[in-house]
Amino acid sequence: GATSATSSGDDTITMGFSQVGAESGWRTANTKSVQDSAKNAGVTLKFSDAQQKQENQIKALRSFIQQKVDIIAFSPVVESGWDTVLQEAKRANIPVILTDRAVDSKDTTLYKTFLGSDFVEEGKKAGQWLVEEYKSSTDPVNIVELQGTTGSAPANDRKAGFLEVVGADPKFKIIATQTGDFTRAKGKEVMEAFLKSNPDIDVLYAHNDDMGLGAIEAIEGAGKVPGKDIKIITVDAVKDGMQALADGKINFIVECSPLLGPQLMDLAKKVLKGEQVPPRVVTEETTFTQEQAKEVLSTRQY
Amino acid sequence: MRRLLWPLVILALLLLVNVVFTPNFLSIQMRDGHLYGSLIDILRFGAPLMLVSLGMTLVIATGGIDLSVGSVVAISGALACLQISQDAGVAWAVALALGLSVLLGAWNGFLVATVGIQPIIATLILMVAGRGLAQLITDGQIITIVNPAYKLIGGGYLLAVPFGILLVLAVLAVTAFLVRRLALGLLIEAVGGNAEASRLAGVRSKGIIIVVYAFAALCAGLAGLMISSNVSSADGNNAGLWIELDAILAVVIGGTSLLGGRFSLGGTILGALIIQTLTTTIYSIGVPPETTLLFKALVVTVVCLIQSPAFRAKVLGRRRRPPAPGPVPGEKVRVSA
Amino acid sequence: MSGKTESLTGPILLMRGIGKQFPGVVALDGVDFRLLPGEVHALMGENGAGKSTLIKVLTGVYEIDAGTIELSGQQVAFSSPLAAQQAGISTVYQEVNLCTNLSVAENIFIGREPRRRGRIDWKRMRARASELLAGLGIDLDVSTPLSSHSLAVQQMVAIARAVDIEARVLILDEPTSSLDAGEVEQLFDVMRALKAQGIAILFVSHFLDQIYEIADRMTILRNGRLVGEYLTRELPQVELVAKMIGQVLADLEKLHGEARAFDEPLVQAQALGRAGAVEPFTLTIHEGEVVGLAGLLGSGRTEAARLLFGADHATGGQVVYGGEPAALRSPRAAMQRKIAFLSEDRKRDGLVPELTVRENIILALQATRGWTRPVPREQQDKLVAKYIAALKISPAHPEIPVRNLSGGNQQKVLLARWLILEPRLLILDEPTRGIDVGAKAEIQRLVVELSDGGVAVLFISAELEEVLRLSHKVGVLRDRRLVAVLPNDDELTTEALMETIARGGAR
Amino acid sequence: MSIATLPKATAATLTNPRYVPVLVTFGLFLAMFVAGGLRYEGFFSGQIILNAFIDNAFLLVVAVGMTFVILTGGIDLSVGSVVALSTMIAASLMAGPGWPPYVVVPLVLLIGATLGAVMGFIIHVFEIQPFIVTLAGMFLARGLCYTIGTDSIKIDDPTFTAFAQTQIDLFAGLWISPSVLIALAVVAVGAYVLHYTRLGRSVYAVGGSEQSALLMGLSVGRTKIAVYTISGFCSALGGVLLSFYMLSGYGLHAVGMELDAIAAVVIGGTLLTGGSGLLIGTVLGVLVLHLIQTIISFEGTLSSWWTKIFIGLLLFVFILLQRVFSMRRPRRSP
Ligand SMILES: Nc1ncnc2c1ncn2[C@@H]1O[C@H](COP(=O)(O)OP(=O)(O)OP(=O)(O)O)[C@@H](O)[C@H]1O
Ligand SMILES: Nc1ncnc2c1ncn2[C@@H]1O[C@H](COP(=O)(O)OP(=O)(O)OP(=O)(O)O)[C@@H](O)[C@H]1O
Ligand SMILES: [Mg+2]
Ligand SMILES: [Mg+2]
Repeated sequence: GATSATSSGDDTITMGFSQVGAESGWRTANTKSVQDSAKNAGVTLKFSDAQQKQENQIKALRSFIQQKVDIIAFSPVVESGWDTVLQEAKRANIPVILTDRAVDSKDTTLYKTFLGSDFVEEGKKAGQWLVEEYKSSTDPVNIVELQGTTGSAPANDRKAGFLEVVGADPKFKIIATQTGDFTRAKGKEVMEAFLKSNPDIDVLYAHNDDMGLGAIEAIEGAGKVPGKDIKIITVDAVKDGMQALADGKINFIVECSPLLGPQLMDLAKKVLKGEQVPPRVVTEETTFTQEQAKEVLSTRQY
Repeated sequence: MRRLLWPLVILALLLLVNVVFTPNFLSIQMRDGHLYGSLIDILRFGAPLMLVSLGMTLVIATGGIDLSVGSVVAISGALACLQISQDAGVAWAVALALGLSVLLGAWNGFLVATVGIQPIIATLILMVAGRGLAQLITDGQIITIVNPAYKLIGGGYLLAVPFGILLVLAVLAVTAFLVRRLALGLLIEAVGGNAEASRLAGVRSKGIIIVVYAFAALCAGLAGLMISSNVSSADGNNAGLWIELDAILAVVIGGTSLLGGRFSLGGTILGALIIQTLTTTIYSIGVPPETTLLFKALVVTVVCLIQSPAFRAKVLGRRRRPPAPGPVPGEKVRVSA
Repeated sequence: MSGKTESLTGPILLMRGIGKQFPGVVALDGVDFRLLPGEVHALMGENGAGKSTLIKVLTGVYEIDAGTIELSGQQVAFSSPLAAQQAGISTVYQEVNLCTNLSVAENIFIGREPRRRGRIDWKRMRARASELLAGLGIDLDVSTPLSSHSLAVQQMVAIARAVDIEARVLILDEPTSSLDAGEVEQLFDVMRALKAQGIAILFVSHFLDQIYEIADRMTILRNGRLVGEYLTRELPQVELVAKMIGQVLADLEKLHGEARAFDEPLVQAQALGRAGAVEPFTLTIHEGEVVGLAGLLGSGRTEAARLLFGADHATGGQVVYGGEPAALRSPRAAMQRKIAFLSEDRKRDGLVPELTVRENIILALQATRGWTRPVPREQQDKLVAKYIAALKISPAHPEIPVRNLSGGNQQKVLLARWLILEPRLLILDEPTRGIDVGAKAEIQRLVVELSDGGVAVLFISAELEEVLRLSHKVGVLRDRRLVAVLPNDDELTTEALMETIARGGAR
Repeated sequence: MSIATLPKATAATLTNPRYVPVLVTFGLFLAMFVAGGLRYEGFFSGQIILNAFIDNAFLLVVAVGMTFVILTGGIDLSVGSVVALSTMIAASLMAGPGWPPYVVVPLVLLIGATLGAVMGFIIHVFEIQPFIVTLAGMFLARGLCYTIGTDSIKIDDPTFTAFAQTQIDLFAGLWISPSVLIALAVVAVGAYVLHYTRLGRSVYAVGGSEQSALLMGLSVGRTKIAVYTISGFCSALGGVLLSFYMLSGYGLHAVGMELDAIAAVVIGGTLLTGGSGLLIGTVLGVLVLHLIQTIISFEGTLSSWWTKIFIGLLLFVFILLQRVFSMRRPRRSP
């Protein structure tokens, strides 16, 4: 545990936090959570928005080092390419916490801990529900997939995890897959096209709630009943998604919680006090069926 | 219109590809009392792009460019949905959103015409800041609304026809009236063709440029309403992202030069349709997401090659004529006295 | 056959059966042309006869549709002006085709800059450019951008560039259209020197006097067809004109403007000036009066005219219009007071090349009405048809892009643009630039007609005869200062005027 | 005009209208830097300036290529994608078959230059607007990235990483990366080419008036193909520098970098219509963009949206002042 080489001798902690961007509601909820809990925990937060660019994040980290913050936290845009700047941080004795996503550096001393979700796991959970749902049927199951932004980590991993599970059984067939850029509008547009070119769709797997919500509109427009004629699985569990789940329009949601703030502040304090922290803290995430959704709907924060 | 021939050919080719993959692609049915089918989808989803491209056409005709339309799309949708979510009337929300759009457009025009900033930078400012403004309005979240009246704009039907299509037709008619019946078109083309000559001919180019940017923003604002109404929600982060690129592409495919001057509204509409058809084609023939861009690159290249008279002349036949044989030997050069 | 100048070596350039079509226009039809070493050969013809096109097909700007071109006995087909240049043909095209964003020196040397150890030797380039221009009687800072110089200077720069290129054939397409007598003489000196070195020179001009001064031989085109080739000294001027326009031109009647008294001052410039452009000047123009402006190249005539039109902001003084001070903040403000301005540089300040002839003609009229009140189409067609006929614009088709017109016809289109406004003060800056003899007489007659109808005209021309023929009084500028305003009485001859210009004071 | 002649700048050059925009830009940049220094603790350090170069070496190189293109009146939208493609090719060749960097890097540069040359060829020979051709190029390069792979690929070639992590210490604890030297070298070579070679001058001529340049006997085609080749090469080199910076190849690298590069060029006083502008202006443009970012990250309290609004605002203020201070324009140029 390093004590920070801080210039500010006072006891308030200054944290530099580099966020990926504000590309989705999920992300902004994540930002808000970090900002709010920093305030509650009395941590001075230096916030920087990288607008989805890794180079901006690296620049932000550099500038945090320059500003001699006590601790750095960031959600890496991608896994690779952090070694150089993390080494600089290490040289400057500034501890680093990763949130939301890990980096693939061999040198694990470059960061103290990683706090976040596991996108592959999320994809697997979605797949497992599907396998469970259709375990008694022998008919082929036609699946269409709405992917996230091409090349983005959640899209890659949620796709891979899902495929790993359903790929084991040949009756599951992914008949169409296309990117919906994580947005409702694209989700609707792509689904409309899917519906026209593929008459028999049994299941829709969307990499986030928003695309699923857009697709629901398309399905309704085509005169089908979402949740019945076409089963829908999504990831995230934002409020609108949970509402749709409770209304029976979505069948299953894998939670991916953006509310990392409080945990992050705790970890930061521990790290700065020199306490031992586990190398990996996975956020507590669950899955929701329609019944569960109805129960928890009123208590959801975002 | 000879100029529209090649874009039309390309559009037809794209549709043909679809028919090969999806035989009933061209069929249009009545479902739940409204028209239903892939062609309708193309028009419906292409509507916002057509609107934005119409405005962009006029801006480009003046020799400018507007990068901020995407942000205006987001702002307009966000503001309208915010108002509606706070129980404001739909008419008021729409008016407010469009009013703000026009204001933002006029601001662009002011920077270009009066302050004299290069259009790309002037509108880049609003492109960046406007996206922030949209997120500020939505607080970075997606505002979901339930409002049948608002839903009509982008997702509803009037007399079985998607309302968005009617809206585009109306805007197209108004634009065509302004530029071809009234003299706006001539003055725009004059400013874009030779700004100094137009000034010396007494054209009030500043006013025209401001009007044109305001009009482009109005179109973008309308498109923003359409997009948000279609999915009953406002997404300040993503609505209209990169639409400026598609719009410029549509204008260029439609045969309008980025250098300004002559423009073609019909060409632009065709250009937008080509882009939307291409998008739909990608979805329906199952191009994998990883190769989508390669496919797009291919089509765009083919489109611009086919459109280029130089290409048609040099490659698709009509080779250079061999030099004609000389005059009959012995014939003297005429030298009269 | 008369072949005194026929050299033994035969023609350096031989074009046979040249044909060139543009959509809807046959620009050249079976034209033969030859050029001998050491001669100055004039290419003559009306506006739109095909002179520039012949030059352009020769130098690889356009491809030919039919015919052959031989250079020194070898058949050639240039793919670009560069290729022609490399084969020893140096050309000044009709409109000034230079890069105004570059410096004067660079415009002369670009593509063949003097280099030292692989890098451009800027110092030597500037020195040589200054030298070259000095040889043409021009003295200016060659490192300034070309855009800061008047059209006439630009034309001299283009000439300097062309004559400096090592060439066997020099082509000059209307190089003198905006030059005044002094510059023309300088140019002719250079041409004579080159001729003496055996260089063949192709020269195009609508000034017959110049042709008879410099050309040994001429080829006449009409409507894209060859009329014939003649020795200059064997073809009287009247006959030349007859061959060019296909009919005998009625003798130019004396249009001489007389100094006379006018009662109604229409426009008064009072100590009007602009720092760095024109010194404050005072000038009164009455209704129905034609005021000529004379001066050397760069003397500030254009600048003065622009101030009267509000094209530039004056830094001092005022314009009084119809007895009341008028703030001419923009051309538009001037146009509202019925002032019209035909600019000298049609390419930069006049034409909108993509637009059609009709659109270019009605542009100013439409601009005064604003975009909400379109000129009704029938009215447009009527007006346009009227002026196409009156000015003999050819091809007489209103719906072709104006860029496809020949230079002289473009000039007529611009004139039409201003005439339909029915101005009360018409400022004409080099209105006859590039206009053929027939049309020039037409335009001069027009000016007289207008003035008889009470229109005031400010007439600027490099051709002093023309100024004298039309003006009631003549303002003389020198070094950007109005040095004299002379009544056009019997004592005012071109010589007297020239002397005033040179001396820079009143008689 | 070029870096090389700048030290010799005399009073006469300072008042030359050609240099006014650049000088104004430089003045404003300094003013902004001082303002930042007064406002934020730790801002006023030499390393901040050096970081501007370290963090933007790749953008600088890309912007140099873009300057060439814009000077001819063209535009190159493909640069960002070509950068990404270069990182991707480099990373996949080093990670997969384990090719050594001294083979991979030249190969990447060659690919970039070829791509550029092909686009330039199409633009010139088929007379198609650069916007649309380079847009197709942009789709193509990005698409190729995804066909290579959608995940980010780590680069762990020892030579490559060693070079990437080299720090060249200057004095007083200041340091730069080798990429900075490469970028500065590119700027210097670019400035030399623009100012002292025929190619450079015909770039300006073509931008001033393509038609005139043609009639003056310049080889317009060669010039146009050359600038797109240069831009392609610079993008590839930018990609290599970016892989030094990131030590990874990724299809989503450098998204929207074309806009940054264009913005930098135009902020630096180059006219988008072509024919006028200086490379040193582009350097300033890159620095200004970086400074805006740095100020925002030092401010550190802005939410994502206020960040964007602030960037827009700072950009606006900067452009406005730049306009106001370099108002003295030649009379007749519209
Ligand atoms: N690019 C073009 N496209 C179509 N028509 C053209 C083009 N260039 C010239 N023409 C036509 O060809 C004919 C000959 O034009 P050209 O410019 O050779 O005339 P010119 O003899 O040089 O006349 P001027 O004395 O007015 O310069 C004209 O009728 C003109 O309209
Ligand atoms: N933008 C400018 N900046 C600086 N000087 C200029 C500019 N434009 C013109 N000048 C100079 O102003 C002087 C007057 O030019 P003007 O065009 O009025 O001359 P002119 O009398 O019309 O002669 P001509 O047209 O025959 O050259 C010239 O020396 C010219 O070089
Ligand atoms: Mg001509
Ligand atoms: Mg003049």
